[in-house]
Amino acid sequence: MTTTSSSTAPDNAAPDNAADSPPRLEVSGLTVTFGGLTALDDVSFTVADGETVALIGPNGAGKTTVFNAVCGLVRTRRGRIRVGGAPAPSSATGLLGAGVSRTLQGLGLFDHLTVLENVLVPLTSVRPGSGTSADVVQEVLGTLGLGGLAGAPAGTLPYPERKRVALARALVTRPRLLLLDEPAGGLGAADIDQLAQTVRTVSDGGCAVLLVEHHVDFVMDVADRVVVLDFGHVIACGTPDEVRRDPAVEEAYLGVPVDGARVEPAETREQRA
Amino acid sequence: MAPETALQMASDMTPEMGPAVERLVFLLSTGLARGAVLALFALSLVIVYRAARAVNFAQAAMAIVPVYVAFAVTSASGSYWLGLVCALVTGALLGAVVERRLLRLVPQDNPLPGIIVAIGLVMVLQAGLAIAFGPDHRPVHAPFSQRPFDVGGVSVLSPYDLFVLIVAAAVMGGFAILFNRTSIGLQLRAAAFAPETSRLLGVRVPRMVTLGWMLSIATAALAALLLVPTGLGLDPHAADVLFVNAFAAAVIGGLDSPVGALVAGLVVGVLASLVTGYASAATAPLAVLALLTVVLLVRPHGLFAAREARTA
Amino acid sequence: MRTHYLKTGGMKLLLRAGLLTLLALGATFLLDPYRNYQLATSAGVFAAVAGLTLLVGLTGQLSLGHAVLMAAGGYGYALTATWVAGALAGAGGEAADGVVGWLLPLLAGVAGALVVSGALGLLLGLAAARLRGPYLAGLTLALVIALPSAASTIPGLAGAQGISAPFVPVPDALAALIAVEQWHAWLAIVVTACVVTPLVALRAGRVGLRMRAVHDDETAARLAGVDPGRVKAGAFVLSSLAAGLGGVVLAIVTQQVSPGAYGLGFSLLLVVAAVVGGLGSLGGAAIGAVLVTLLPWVVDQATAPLPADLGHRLQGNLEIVLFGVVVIVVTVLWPGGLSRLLRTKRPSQNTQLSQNAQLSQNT
Amino acid sequence: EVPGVTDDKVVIGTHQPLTGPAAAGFASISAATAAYFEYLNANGGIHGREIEYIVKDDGYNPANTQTVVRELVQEDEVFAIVNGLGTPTHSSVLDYLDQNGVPDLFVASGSLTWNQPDEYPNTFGFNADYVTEGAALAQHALDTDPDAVVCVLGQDDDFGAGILQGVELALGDGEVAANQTYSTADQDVTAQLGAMKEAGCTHNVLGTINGFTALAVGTAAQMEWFPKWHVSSSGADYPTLAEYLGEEGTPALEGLVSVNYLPNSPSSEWYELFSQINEEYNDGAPYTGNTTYGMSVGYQFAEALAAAGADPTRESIVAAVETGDLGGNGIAPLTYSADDHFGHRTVRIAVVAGGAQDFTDSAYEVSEAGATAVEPEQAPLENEGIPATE
Amino acid sequence: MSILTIEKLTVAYGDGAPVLDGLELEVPDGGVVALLGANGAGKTTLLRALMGLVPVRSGRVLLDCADLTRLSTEDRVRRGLALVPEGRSVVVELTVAENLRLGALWKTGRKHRGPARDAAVGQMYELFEPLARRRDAAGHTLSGGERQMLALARALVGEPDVLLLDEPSLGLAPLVVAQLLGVLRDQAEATGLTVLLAEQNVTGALSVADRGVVLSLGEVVADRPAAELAADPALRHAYLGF
Ligand SMILES: Nc1ncnc2c1ncn2[C@@H]1O[C@H](COP(=O)(O)OP(=O)(O)OP(=O)(O)O)[C@@H](O)[C@H]1O
Ligand SMILES: Nc1ncnc2c1ncn2[C@@H]1O[C@H](COP(=O)(O)OP(=O)(O)OP(=O)(O)O)[C@@H](O)[C@H]1O
Ligand SMILES: [Mg+2]
Ligand SMILES: [Mg+2]
Repeated sequence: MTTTSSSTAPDNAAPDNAADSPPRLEVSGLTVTFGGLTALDDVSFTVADGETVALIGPNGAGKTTVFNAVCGLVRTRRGRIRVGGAPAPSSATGLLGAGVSRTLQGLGLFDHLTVLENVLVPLTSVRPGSGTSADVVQEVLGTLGLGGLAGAPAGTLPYPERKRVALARALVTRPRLLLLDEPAGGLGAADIDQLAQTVRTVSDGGCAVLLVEHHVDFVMDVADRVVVLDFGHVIACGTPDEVRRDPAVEEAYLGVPVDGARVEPAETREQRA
Repeated sequence: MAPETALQMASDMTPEMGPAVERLVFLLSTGLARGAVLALFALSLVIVYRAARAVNFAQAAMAIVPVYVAFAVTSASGSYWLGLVCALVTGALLGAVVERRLLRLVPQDNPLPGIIVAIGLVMVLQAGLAIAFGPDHRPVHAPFSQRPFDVGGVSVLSPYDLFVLIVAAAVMGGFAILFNRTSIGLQLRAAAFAPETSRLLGVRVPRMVTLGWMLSIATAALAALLLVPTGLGLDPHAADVLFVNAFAAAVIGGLDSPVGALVAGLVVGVLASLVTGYASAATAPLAVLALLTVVLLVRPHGLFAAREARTA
Repeated sequence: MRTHYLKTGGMKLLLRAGLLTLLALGATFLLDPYRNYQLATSAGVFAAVAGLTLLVGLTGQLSLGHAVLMAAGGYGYALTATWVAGALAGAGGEAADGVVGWLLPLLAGVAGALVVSGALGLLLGLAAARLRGPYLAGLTLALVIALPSAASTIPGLAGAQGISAPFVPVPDALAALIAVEQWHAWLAIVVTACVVTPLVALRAGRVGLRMRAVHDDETAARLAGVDPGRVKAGAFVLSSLAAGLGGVVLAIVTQQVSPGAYGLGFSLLLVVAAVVGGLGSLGGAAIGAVLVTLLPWVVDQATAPLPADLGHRLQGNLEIVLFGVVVIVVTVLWPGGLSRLLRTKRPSQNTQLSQNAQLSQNT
Repeated sequence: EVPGVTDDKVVIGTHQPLTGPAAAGFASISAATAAYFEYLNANGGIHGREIEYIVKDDGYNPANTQTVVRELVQEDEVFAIVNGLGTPTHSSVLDYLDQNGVPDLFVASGSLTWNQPDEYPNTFGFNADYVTEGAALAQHALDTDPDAVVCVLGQDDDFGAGILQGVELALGDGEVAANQTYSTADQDVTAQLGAMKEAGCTHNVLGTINGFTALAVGTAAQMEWFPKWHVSSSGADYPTLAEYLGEEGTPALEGLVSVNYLPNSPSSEWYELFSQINEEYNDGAPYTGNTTYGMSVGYQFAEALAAAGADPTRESIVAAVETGDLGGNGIAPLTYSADDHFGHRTVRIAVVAGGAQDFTDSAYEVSEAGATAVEPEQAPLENEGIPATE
Repeated sequence: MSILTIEKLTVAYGDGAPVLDGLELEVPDGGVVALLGANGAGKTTLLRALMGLVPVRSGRVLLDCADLTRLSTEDRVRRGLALVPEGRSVVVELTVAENLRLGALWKTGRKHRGPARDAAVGQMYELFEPLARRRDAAGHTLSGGERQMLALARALVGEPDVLLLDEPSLGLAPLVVAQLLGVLRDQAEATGLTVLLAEQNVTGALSVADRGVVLSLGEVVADRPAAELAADPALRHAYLGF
């Protein structure tokens, strides 16, 4: 996305002076339980403006649950979540108003609405952070290569396009905090490259990005920092390189040392252990 | 409520507890017997909901057709039991025919067309019956005495009520086993929840849906057959109120829950009986509405439904 | 600014609505009194079906209780209008005569209807916000069944017999020109136009988009800043108001409100009208409304010559059988509703919107 | 130019429940009326005019009533509406008929609504009103047993309310030991009868339609409870009740007391004539109280039409009824007048004995003061049931 | 010998242009075949057509030389074909245990009843440890990855001859992907199971596959041993875009 100076709000803090202002997202001591299951246990981390943080971890570790907690979709047991220094609003409009946008792990598109209508829905309750609705919509659709598809019902598009519609819907409000749940899932190499490019542009515009992803190369490519969850605990936190070398992470999540192929039959791993 | 009723209620309560308690026992026991029929009909709605994710608004009309068959067979042969068997068979056949020949033609992605077709079916069946048999009530007699037993001066259930309770309990038990213990039960449920996935697992989905309809209509016919002797007799509308109350009961219980249908059916039956007895007949539908509202506000998916589904 | 894309061309819509209304008013001159009566009833039913079709088609909430909401409007109208008319008559003199004599009660009655049906709709809407499909259907079904009980329990509603609504006479200025049936048809058309026009605007605008978004995916809608509960409850209130005004029309035309007229059968017919016309389509609602009000009569006419040999039984029942068959056949053959059949060629909503988008970009 | 009247025909209409739940009790009335008119037409009609009777089904739904009555008046241009059936249904067209000056003759319900000559000058009731029936039934209970504990089971509408009002008129306020209601939607009166039994009722006055009379009597019998039943004319037709109760249940009807104002007794000459007409013109449909009722309505209308003159107008037929000269075929002379739009103020007690229902010699006339015993005066059958025209 | 033969298969949605156009493919008995191709190449369409879930315009599908073309989906399953569809095809209203039980239901012989079935299910819990923990949880509470595991386990319980997998690695942690592909490999080797594996995750798929088949524009454009495809950058670049 080509964010020109005219459409970028001046108050968007640059990454380097983030330390002065409160972090865009601050999660501290977050605990979430479902019946007897503790999905998150005392999870703390922050995301600063202009920073891209990846949340990774095994399946069922609680990554999506973190998102759900930030968006007020699940009740938190303990802990607090602050967005831009203020407690995270729990109402639907409040979240968007506070500059929080999110994509869903599934597609979560309005299949029977057109692409244009899909991106217009958030604009029925908030105005974009900067620029007029019409400009922002045109720009977002254009940069994501959806310009020609505005009138097509979202449900009929090929998968990569639908993924991009979901992203467009999150970007159209010009969020200050963007939560992406597996944005690269199911995409081919070319599309993933394009996605990485988009994420970097958004982040360069000063937006804080928190993303959940299992595509490790993509994560290592775009993330400034990585937080690793396992069984609801933060087991590691640091730069991509640090995390990648962390034996605990390797044990719980990656399953292989740093080198080439991410995928390896189970018995090889056992032999090594 | 007329002042007399209040007066009479007061006079019932005050001087001695005897008649008041007797009355309560009596109302409870008739409520229970009516509730059993309600529960059975509610169960039939649950079965079709489980099998096809649909509420069948034609259930009353479809249930009454087999009862006419039973009526005809019983008058011709003199045997109540032969009529009962014929009703069950007709119910199952009717369920199969309606599902295969009619509902299958209707788009499934949206429940509404099915509902509309059901409404059309109600019109066709009920008016058709009225043309064939006339609008009059056909008296139907119970196979057992309806004279209540006298237990210590208090009249409680009649042999017929007991028969109804036993039949209802047996059918409920049968379905409990079918649903929870057998593979057919699991297939029935899976076919309804996720037809395509079920087909990929080798479940013969169309067959399951048809089977569900057959079981459902047969059960509904049984309930209607048990009800008719306690009312005015057989007419094309004889099961209408039963359907409405049973639907309320099924919703209260949680549409997917046979146990819910049982409990809620009994509760609605007893509630209606108590309200009719202590207040007035006109208040009973209001009481059912109130109960339904309260339950749904507290538990939007009924008393015995699974917890709210995870959405994100 | 922010609703840039969602502008519906207010002026254009108003013009079109005005034109259609005038056309309908003009058409009443071509009809005899009984046809005008049928037109007026259809208009009342249309108002209610329009609200229902939006509710079901756009938010996916199935209400089987819209007859009760119509009745609520009817009772609200009749009680308020009667009370105001009584007060005017009490005040005596000129106040009770002339235009004021009927217009004031009429307007007060409409306000009363909006309050009563809106309040009931809000209560239902709050429940509807929490309930899904069949559970909502169950609740609304129980509501319809409880209407007669409510009418006999709530003081002032006069039980099964119902209450009468004040007669709205033809104004003196028009008395020479038109009959009372035509006058009532006019009132019906005007009220219905006042219901349907805003619905058209809402449907094409922000509100409609939010409703459709909630229908498609509630969680996604929430994340897009749309509170599903509020949208659902709001949709219910809207559609209740429309139904309430439909009830007003019927009360004006028939001067009567009684629970028997708003039973389950009628409630289901409203749903039939909405579906047969095509869910979500207001044109379809009009077709459906005319269909359910006229079809019984058409069938009755068609079968009138029969009964002599086929006997009494057939007379009342045959038309019901035929109606049922028609309903089934239409649903099976044209699941999208009749309105879909009529407009295969017209540009769809979607392309219109994207054209809108193009236009507003240029401005 | 009188609507519905031509040289050889008078067209009249009615609204009746031919379909829906109420059809069970009432669909046979209009068939009987139509049969009587056929008989009349076959015998030359009235003043040389045949009567064409258009029956419209309203399914007992007021909304439908409004539609079909407008259709009758505006499309079919009927001369009058005759015997429109049902209180809620007919109430809904009362204003309309009044505003259009359509004679609204002999409404099929006992609601006092029809007796408002000032408000609705063209509307006349047919039935004895429910208050009259209730008062007579209760008075008879007191007259036969001074220690009677009288209770009421009534339909939850104006029917039940009227009967209750009549019973209170006869007994005095607050003397009703138990008052229970039922709703036609719920075919189970066990709870109500349980309450009445507990209240120690000895005489139950029923404001019930036939089906619910049978249900009440049957349910009580199942409880081993055999009180005295005093039943309104609308729900006391012996053949119908016997049909409902079946062979085992019928004995419980022994001693059932009811009132009637029409010659619904096999010993009556009218009954005999109506049976013949029923055989000949009604395909031999089963003869019930509805047959007597429907044919009596036909006769009474024919009489009114005859009295309206050789060139009847809507005004002249209303005037003819108000003269009070109509004889009718009831158990007492008709009482229509300009101030009273009800014709049957006297009802006669009938009792079921030995499996047959027949009139006794006691009859009651009811006024605001209460019910007083009078002598019945059956209107005689003349001229084969064809009203004479001068 | 090939267990699955696809002859001149043409599939289209509605009246549109064919998505698969005269596709020919032989899948050898036993072993893993990776089905590769860009988004929209028609992988999902092919797998669904094999199961009879999308209507075929022309062509034939043979399983063990028997023509499947006229059989319903259920009957194809009963012949030994199984598909784990794209997206998490868990019956969300049923519990994990019920879902697993469902996978083996259609097998009615004594060998598959009672204890045998329980044993098969138990084996799956061993293979997929997270499922064992969530045994009685309703399907809708599972995380995305847990659902994917369940779908796979459920297909394996049915002991199919040919298993069709549509992007099984979607949404799974790398460790689990490795484990899962390892399981497939093992099963193929141990039981003679044939796996047709449609994947975006090319590296992963090729690392366990014996052969790689590349689809493009509805046709097979390459059908080579997996090692060859993985090792040859020119091939990779030409067909797979990296
Ligand atoms: N609403 C809920 N009810 C019950 N259990 C839940 C609910 N939501 C999540 N869980 C459980 O909490 C745990 C964490 O789930 P979550 O979806 O956050 O995992 P995740 O890290 O996103 O996994 P994945 O990478 O597979 O998507 C899982 O075991 C899941 O089954
Ligand atoms: N239901 C459908 N209706 C119309 N076209 C469809 C449908 N499903 C798929 N298509 C089209 O068919 C083509 C092949 O789609 P398919 O899903 O088979 O590709 P794929 O190889 O599985 O892609 P991916 O890697 O994204 O899963 C695409 O162009 C797609 O748009
Ligand atoms: Mg997740
Ligand atoms: Mg695919």
